[in-house]
Amino acid sequence: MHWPIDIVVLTFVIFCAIAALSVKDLLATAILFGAYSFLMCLLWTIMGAVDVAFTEASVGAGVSTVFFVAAIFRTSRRTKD
Amino acid sequence: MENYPALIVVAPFITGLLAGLFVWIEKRLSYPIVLTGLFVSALSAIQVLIRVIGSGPIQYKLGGWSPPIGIEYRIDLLNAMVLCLVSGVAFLNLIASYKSALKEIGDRASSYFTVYNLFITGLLGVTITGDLFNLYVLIEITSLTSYAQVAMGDRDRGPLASLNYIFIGVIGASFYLLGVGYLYMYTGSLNMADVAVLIKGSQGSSTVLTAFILCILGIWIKMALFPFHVWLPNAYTYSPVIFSRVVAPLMTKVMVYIMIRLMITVFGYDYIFNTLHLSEAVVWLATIAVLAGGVMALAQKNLKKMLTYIIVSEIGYMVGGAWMGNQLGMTGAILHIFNDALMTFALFLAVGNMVYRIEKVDITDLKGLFGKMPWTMGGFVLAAFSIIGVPPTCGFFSKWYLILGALEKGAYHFAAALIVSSLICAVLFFKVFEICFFESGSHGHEHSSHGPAVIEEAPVSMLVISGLVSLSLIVAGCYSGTIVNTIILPFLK
Amino acid sequence: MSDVLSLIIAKYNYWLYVILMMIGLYGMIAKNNLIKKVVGMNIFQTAIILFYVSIGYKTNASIPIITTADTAHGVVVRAADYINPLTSCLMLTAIVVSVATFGYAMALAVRIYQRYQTLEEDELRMRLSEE
Amino acid sequence: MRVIAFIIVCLTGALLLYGTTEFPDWGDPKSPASLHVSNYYIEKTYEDTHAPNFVTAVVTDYRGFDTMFETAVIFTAGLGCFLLLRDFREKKEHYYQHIPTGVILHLKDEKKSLPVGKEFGYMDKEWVPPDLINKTVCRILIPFIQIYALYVVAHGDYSPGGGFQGGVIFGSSLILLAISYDLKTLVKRIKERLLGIFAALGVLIYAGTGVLCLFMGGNFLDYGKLAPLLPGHSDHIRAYGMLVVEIGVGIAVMAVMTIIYINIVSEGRHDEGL
Repeated sequence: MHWPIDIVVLTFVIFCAIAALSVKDLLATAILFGAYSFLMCLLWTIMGAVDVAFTEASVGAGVSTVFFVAAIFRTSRRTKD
Repeated sequence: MENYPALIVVAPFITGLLAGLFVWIEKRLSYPIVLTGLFVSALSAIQVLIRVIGSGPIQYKLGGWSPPIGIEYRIDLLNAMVLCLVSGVAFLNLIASYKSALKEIGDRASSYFTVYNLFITGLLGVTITGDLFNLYVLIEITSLTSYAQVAMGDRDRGPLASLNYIFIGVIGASFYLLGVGYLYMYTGSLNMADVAVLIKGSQGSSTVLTAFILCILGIWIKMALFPFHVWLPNAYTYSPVIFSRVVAPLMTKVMVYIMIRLMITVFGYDYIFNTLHLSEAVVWLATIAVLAGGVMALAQKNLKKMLTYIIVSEIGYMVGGAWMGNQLGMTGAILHIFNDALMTFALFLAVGNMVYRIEKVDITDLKGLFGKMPWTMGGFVLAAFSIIGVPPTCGFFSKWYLILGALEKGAYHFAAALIVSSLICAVLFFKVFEICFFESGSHGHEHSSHGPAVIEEAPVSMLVISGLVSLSLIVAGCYSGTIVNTIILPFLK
Repeated sequence: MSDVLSLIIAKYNYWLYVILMMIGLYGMIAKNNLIKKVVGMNIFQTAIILFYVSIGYKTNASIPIITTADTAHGVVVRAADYINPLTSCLMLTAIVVSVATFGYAMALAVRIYQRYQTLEEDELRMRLSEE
Repeated sequence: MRVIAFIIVCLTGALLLYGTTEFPDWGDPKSPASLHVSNYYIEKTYEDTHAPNFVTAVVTDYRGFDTMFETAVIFTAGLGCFLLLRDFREKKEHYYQHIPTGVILHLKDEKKSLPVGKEFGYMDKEWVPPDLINKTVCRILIPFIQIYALYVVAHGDYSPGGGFQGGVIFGSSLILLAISYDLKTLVKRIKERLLGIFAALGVLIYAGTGVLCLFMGGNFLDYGKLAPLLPGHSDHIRAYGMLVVEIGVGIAVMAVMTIIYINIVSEGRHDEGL
C-alpha cells in the first residue's frame, strides 16, 4: 500500500506548483520548479515508472532548471505577478 | 516495391538530417539534398496513390510488428490524396521559394532547409499514420518546426508571434494527448482501427465522450477554428515567405484531414451523429467562423494578414461541411481540402512574388502593380477568382457541394454564410485589384504619362511555378468530377 | 466512512492530476510574465504525464524489468507482476517533447527580451502599439 | 483576463473530472488499459528481443518509430535555438586578468587581443568565475559523470535509462564544465561545428539503422533483419539493434542540450555566460 506516501507527495507537488507560479522572483520560481519536478519524479518512482522518473530527474530537475537559470541570467528576475 | 509508404516519410526526413550535417561540411550541398528528398517523397506518394486506386488500402507495419503491438501505416484513398498534395506542394514551393529564402534568411538559409524538410516530414507522417500516439508525436514535430520557422521571419515581431503560437499550440496538442489517454484508459489500445472496434457500443460512456471532446477540441485549436484562431494571423504574417507559402495551404488542411480521420475512422459516423447530436451546434459554430473570418479580413490593411483571415474563414467551410452529417457535405469538405490547398498555395505564391519585389505588402503599397508585375498579378487574379468561387475554377465546385449538403440537411444559415462570405471575398479582392490596376505606383507617375510602366517581375523560377499552380486551379476545376468519383465517393462508401 | 475512504484512495490520483492541470492551464492563460507562462505550460504537461503514469500503475506490481533469476530458469512471466510498460514508454516521448518546447521557449524569451527589454505581456503590448 | 482564464480552467477541469467518473480504480490490475496490448509487451518482450527492461524494448523496438521522431523533435529544438539566437558578430570589448597580480585589464579596441596563457586569462564582464574549490571539485566530478552517462546509455536494456537519459547526463556534464570554469573553456574544447555534426549524426544513426533494415529486405526499423551484419547470437539481434539506436539518441541529445545551453546563456555570441 503506497497510498499514504503517494498522497503526501502529491500534496507537496501541488504546493510547489502553486508556489512556483505565485512567487514574484523568477529565480525562486526556477528553484521551486526544480523541486516540483523532483517531487514529481519521486511520485513516479513510487508508482513504479522508473524510466519516466529517471528521465524527469535528469531533464526536469536537471537540465530544465539550468536552461531556466540561464534564461533568467540573460533577461531579468523581476516580475509583476 | 513494398516500401513506398515508408519512403514517403523517411526520404524527406533523412535528407533533411543529411542537409543538417552538410551545413557544417559543405554548405552548398544542403539545398540539392533537400530537394532530392522531397522529389523522392512526391514520386512515392504518387505511386502509392496509383496503387491505392488500383487495389485498395495499403497497410505497412513499421519494425515488422503487426498492429496493435507496433505502429502501422494505413493508407486509403483520402490519405493518399492528401499525401500527394502535401509532398507536391512542398516540392514545388522549395523550387519556387529558393531565391526568396536566400534573400530573406540569408546565410542561415542552408540550415533552414533542414527545418523545412522536418516540417514536411511531420505533415506527411501525420497524414499517413494509423496510430493515435504516433500522430501526437508527429503533430509535435510539425508544431516545433513551425515555431522555429515563424520566429525566423520578421526580426521584431516574429519571436513574439512564435511564443504565442507555442502557448496555444501546446494547449491544443496537450488536449489531444489527454484525449488519447482517455481513449487508452477505455480501450487499452492506441491503434486507430483497433480502438474503433473496441469503442463500438460505448454509447453512454463518459470516458469516451470526454476523449472525443478533448481530441476534437485539441485539433480545432491546432486548426485555428474561429474562437481559437488568435495565433494564426500573426504567426503566418510574420513568418518568412518560404514558410508562409507552405504552411498556409498545408497546415490547416492537414488538421482538417485529421479531424475527418478521427470522425470517420476512430469514433465513427454513428457515434457522432446519432448518439451525440452535436451536428447542429458545430455547424452553427462553423457558420460564425465563416462570417467572422470574412469580417475580420475586411478590417485588415496588410495583404498577407488579410489572406490569413480568409484562411480562418475557409476553415469554417471545411468544418461545417464535415459536420453536416451527410455525404454531400463530407464530399464538399474533402474536395475543399484539395481545392483550398491549391488556391491558398497559388495566392501565397503570388503574394510571395510581390514581397520579393516590393518588401512591404500593405494594401496601399500595391499601387500600379498590374503594370509592374503583370504575370504575378495574373496568377493572383486567377487564385482570387477561385477563392471567390467563380465557375471554371476549382473553388466553385467544392462550394457547390458544400451548399448542396447544407440545403439537403436544411442548414440554411450555413448556405447563406457561404454565399455572404463569397461576396465579402469578392469585395476584398476587387478592392485590391482596383488599387493595383487603377492607382498608379508611387514612382509610377513619371512613367504613367510617357508610355507603359517598367516591368519588374520576380525571378523566372518563382514566376513559372506561380503561373503553373494558378492554371492548375482551372484544370482541377474541370476534373473535380473525376476527383469526386475516383477518390472521394469510393472512400466514403 | 470506509466507502468514502476507499473511493478517495481509488480516485484521488486522478482528481489531483486534474487540479494540477488546472493550475498549469490557469498559469498559462492568466499570468502576465512570459516566463511564468512557460512554467505554467510545463506544469500542464507534467500533469498529463502524471495522468498517464497513473493509468499504468498496478497495485502489488513491480517495476517493468525482468530480474535475471526469472529469465534463467524459464519462469513464465505473469503480466500482473509488472506495471504497464506502454504508458511509461509513451511518457518518455512526452517528456522529451516538453523539454524541447521548454528549451526553445526559453530561447524565444531571451530573444524577445533582447528586442523589447521586457517580458511582461502588458508592457509588450504597449510597446507594440506604440510602434 | 483572469476571469476568462478562471472560467476556461473550471470548464476544462469539470470536463476532465466528468471523464474520470467511470474510470476503474487507481492501480486496478484488471483495468482495460493494463489488459489489452500491455500484457503482450510484458509476456513476450523477453522472448522477442532478449531485453530485460520492457520500457526500453517498447521505446526503441515496438514503438521505435515514435522514438525516432522524438529524437528529431529534440534536434529541431537545438537547431531552432541556433537559428534564432546565433550571432556571429564579435563583441567589441574584452576583459583580461593579469594572473600574477590579479589586475583586470579592459581592452576597448576590438582588433587587439592579448595572448591567453600563463600570464593573462580571460575575464567575463558579467560573471566572475568561481573560485578554485569549485573548479577542482567539478574537474574531479566531470569524468565520473561522463562515465556514468555512458553506463546509462549502454545499459539501457538492462536497467532504467537509455540513450535519452544518458545523453542528457553527458550534456549536463559539459554544461557543468561551462559553469564551473567559463563558457570559453567549453567552446574551446568542443567546437560548435562538432556539436552541430553530432546532433545531426545522432539522429542519422537512428534513421540510418532503419534504412539499413530496408536494404536488408525488412520493413523500416525491423532490427531482426540486421542479423548478418552484427556479431553474436541471433536471439540477441534485436537487443543489439536497440543499443545502436540508443547510442544515436545519446549522441544527438548530448549535442543538442549543449547547443541550447550555450546559445541561451550567451545570447548566441558564444563568448561569455554563467
